[in-house]
Amino acid sequence: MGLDVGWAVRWLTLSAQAMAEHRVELIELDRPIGDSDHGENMDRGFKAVMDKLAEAPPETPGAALKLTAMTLMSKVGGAAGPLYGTAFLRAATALGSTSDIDAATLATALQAARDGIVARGKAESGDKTMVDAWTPAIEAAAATAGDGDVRKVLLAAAEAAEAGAVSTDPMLARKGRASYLGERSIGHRDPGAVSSALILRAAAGAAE
Amino acid sequence: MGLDVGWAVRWLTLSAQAMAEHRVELIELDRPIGDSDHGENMDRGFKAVMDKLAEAPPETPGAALKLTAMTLMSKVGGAAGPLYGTAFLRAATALGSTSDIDAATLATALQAARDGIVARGKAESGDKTMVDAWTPAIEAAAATAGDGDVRKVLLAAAEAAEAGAVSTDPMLARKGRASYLGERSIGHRDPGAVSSALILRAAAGAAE
Amino acid sequence: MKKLINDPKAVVDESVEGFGLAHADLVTVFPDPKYIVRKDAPVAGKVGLVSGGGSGHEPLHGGYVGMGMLDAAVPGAVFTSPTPDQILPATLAVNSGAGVVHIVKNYTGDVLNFETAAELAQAEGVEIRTVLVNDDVAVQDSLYTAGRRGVGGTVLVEKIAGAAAERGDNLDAVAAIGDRVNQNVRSMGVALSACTVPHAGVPSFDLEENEIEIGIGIHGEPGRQKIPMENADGITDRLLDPVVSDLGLGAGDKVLLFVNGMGGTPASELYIVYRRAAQRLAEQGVTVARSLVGNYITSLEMQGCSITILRLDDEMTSLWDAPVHTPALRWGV
Amino acid sequence: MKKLINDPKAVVDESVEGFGLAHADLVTVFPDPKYIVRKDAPVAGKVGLVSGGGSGHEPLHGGYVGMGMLDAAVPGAVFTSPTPDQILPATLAVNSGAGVVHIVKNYTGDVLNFETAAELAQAEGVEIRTVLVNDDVAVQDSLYTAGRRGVGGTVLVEKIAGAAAERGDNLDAVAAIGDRVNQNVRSMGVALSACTVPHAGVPSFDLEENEIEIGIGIHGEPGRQKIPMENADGITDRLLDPVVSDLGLGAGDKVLLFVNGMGGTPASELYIVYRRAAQRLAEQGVTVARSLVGNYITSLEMQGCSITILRLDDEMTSLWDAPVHTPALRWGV
Ligand SMILES: Nc1ncnc2c1ncn2[C@@H]1O[C@H](COP(=O)(O)OP(=O)(O)O)[C@@H](O)[C@H]1O
Ligand SMILES: Nc1ncnc2c1ncn2[C@@H]1O[C@H](COP(=O)(O)OP(=O)(O)O)[C@@H](O)[C@H]1O
Ligand SMILES: [Mg+2]
Ligand SMILES: [Mg+2]
Ligand SMILES: [Mg+2]
Ligand SMILES: [Mg+2]
Repeated sequence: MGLDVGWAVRWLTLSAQAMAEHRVELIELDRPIGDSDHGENMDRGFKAVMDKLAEAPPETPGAALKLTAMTLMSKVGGAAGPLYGTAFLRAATALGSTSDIDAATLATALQAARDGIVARGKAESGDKTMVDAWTPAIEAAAATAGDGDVRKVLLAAAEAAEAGAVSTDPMLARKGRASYLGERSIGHRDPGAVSSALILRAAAGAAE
Repeated sequence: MGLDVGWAVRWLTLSAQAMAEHRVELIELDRPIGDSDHGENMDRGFKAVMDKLAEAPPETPGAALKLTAMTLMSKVGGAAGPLYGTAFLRAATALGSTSDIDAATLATALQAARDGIVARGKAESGDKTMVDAWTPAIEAAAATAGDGDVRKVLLAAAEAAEAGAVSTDPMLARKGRASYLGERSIGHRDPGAVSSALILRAAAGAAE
Repeated sequence: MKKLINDPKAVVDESVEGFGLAHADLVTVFPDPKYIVRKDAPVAGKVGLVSGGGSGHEPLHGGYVGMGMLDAAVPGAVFTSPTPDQILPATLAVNSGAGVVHIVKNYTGDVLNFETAAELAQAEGVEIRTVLVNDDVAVQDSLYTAGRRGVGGTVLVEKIAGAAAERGDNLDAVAAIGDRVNQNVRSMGVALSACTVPHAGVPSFDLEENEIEIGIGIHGEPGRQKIPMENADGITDRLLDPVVSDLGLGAGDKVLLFVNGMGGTPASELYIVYRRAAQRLAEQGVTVARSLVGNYITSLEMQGCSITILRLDDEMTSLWDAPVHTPALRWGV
Repeated sequence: MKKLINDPKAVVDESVEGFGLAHADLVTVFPDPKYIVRKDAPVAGKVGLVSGGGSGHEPLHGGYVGMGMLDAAVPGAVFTSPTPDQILPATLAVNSGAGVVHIVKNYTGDVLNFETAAELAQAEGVEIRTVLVNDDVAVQDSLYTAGRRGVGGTVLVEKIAGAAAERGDNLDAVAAIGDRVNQNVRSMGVALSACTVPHAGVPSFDLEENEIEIGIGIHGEPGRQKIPMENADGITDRLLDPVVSDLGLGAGDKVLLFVNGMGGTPASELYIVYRRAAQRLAEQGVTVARSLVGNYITSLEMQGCSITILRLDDEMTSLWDAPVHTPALRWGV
């Protein structure tokens, strides 16, 4: 049993809920090492995604993710908008017109999302960005995909992303706004890594 | 024994000391019903008077007061500058070239000072201004002048001025900056009345 | 109190010195007694315009010295009117023989000091006219008070009278147009925070976290009343309505709408106030023919704004549009 | 947080709407997607200039739309770069066929969003050049960081590139002069207080009563280091010295000295900073040939300032002097 468009819509819906719930927390994380807007940006973006989904319900998971990509690109702004936009766009492209996502395709799509973020933002692992959530997530996804269980893949990815977000605490930022702070960025968690983990946790939740 | 130029210089010196000592208090009084500058203005003005006195020691009490008038007018600004300037100028004129002031002349000079303030500022008794210190002061001076004791005249004037300053507390301001506040001016003491009382107390102190 | 200053007693000296350095092409600064004069003053045959007042309202008045506006500005200590020994030489420096207009905001101190200076100047043979600005509707206009304060309208009086002088109007005509602007202009202000006079070191009044002060002047003096914080539209209405009704504005009137920042409020917020005011005026059939939005007459770093409305006629409009070239206001040249 | 706003989420909408009402003679505001266009755009044969970025820096960028400067400005949410769906139509609206220059401050978000918009515009047949502004010496310029931020220099790039476009320079020439300005301009800023983003509701960083933050950017982001409060001359030196040494300024150089207020600092204090900076430059034999003092690129209501220096050559000087007519910068017309 793979993942269908219903899962995709549930995923986005749970993501939107997570952004609304964690809005203040993400703003707070963006305050000491950024400009206090990440939670606001993500919440605004996913609210817009919800509106779009209601307007024109997508027929395939790929269509849902493409619609998400376009909406985030046009509504979020900042660094996160283009990065998440590219991630969802690449994932949508990887999925093509499939209506039933198996574990291998899922892992490939997640990998495509991560690669999109890296291609746009040029960050490497350890630079204290959302990449530090996504890279362990796709590694965990790839490692579990062989079992053929999409739920297991998503759970592994979510857990790895959460650990990845925590791992940004001691890092010195080398990309994004936090990099201006140099040494003073150490000891703070990267907001984009946290929102990434929330989104991947939502993906797992949607498959329950 | 009347008052000579030594008394005048001591008066101005004690006034300058009083303005420096009460600078913050006068600023604080000017805060709720004015613009927080009366202490600063008076301190600046009397410091300048001290400089002038040192540059060209005056020969008569009248000359000392005239020099004070010109200096206050050119250094104090605000409402207090022209008002005190006029007061000292009129007193100087009343004294003429006398070098020995008797009680009657003293009372006349104080009256001239008060009248100068009223002529310039158009305030009446009860308007919550320095006039409310000066009017009782000259009345007390006139009442005691008959005894011929200049010290007694000055002490009476100082005491009356101090009581006059206190009497401004319940008044509703009708002149100057405090008048903008209407009812809200009630319950505050007028800073100009307090500085007037300090100056008249200094006059008495200088005659000890 | 955190300020970009050195010695609190040197604030005006150093600030005016820096102003003179930055605008040496337009003005000459005399340090002691302190006044600021248009570079090419006295302009032959032209009526001179002098204004002044306490410092802390920058760019008023020094920022308005130049072609088409003031010939001289006389800065006092912070929030303290200047003294006759400053006003007199400034007046003499800009007198070309055509006489000098003093533009005086209606505060006891300003009035008394300019009065003395005018007497002294007249004694030296200079003809003086005084335009008193008293546009603040927050203050009751009554024989039994110091009367209304001069606030935002001052900028408009200086610009329009300045243009009249520049085009060659004579002394009485310049004073008359200044008076006409004053008669047709009203203002009201609000403070969201107090300001701190450098030599005082404490805020000029106290406001709770959720309070604002309606009807403030420009000297950090408390206003008409404290009220709980409201949103921008509500505050705008509280400022606009008394101004509109005091002017008796109605359908068909043409006005200049001036939203002024008190120093610590960002431009973005002033435009939110402007938006509401413009919408309300449009609803009432009043045409906003000219606009001015920004920090033009301030109270140090106070947060807040004032709304000023001038009822325009054709002459005032064309004098407003006339070229002006000063450090703080410039167009047409 | 006390602000003259209504709904925190409507701040940019309402502010830009008010801006459009106040300056309807100069600009047209498109509400959704939001961008601001010069009234007479596209100007036949002229290269178009588009800039944009997060809101909260007013008058940047909308205030610089008009003759001789920008053709369009694209305001994002507060401190959040705008999106391609705003930048693209703004770009198309000002393209006369001569191509469009994007002036982009070097922040990851701005760079990525303008990059996408440029790709989309090119796909529609519009030639695009991008001028990246990165003048902030507070940030280490390194391959391993996001690089230096674009701050005060942006205003000068927009003015000078705008003048080049206005005189008819072609696309490459306009981009080249923009790059040249960027290569010759450096800035550094200080905050005496933090600002509060409306939707966040709390100050963007914490400062003790006796602390200041050196090396801040314009997004309420913390700076290079917190230090105890100093006087204006000391703070000025801390900003000026790294700018001067990074530019390698020496005797004989001619510069434009730009003292910028962050939004909550009064003009009088900016002139105290200007005074010190001008004196120090004079001591070093550097000629201050042009000056700009005021709130031109701000951080909401933050207290503080930045110092920007541009090393001038004759061409940049004459392009600086060229007429400009925008809501926030105007001369020569
Ligand atoms: N170059 C980059 N590569 C990957 N992620 C990045 C990069 N730059 C920034 N980010 C991510 O974007 C997040 C900030 O997003 P947001 O606050 O919405 O945008 P902005 O920084 O423009 O205000 C950071 O926490 C980080 O995870
Ligand atoms: N019309 C007036 N007549 C008499 N005294 C006045 C008048 N107006 C103001 N004053 C006095 O001046 C004092 C204020 O002086 P000061 O604070 O130095 O000037 P300003 O009000 O211009 O700031 C008041 O406390 C009051 O005593
Ligand atoms: Mg951010
Ligand atoms: Mg006072
Ligand atoms: Mg005063
Ligand atoms: Mg941002």
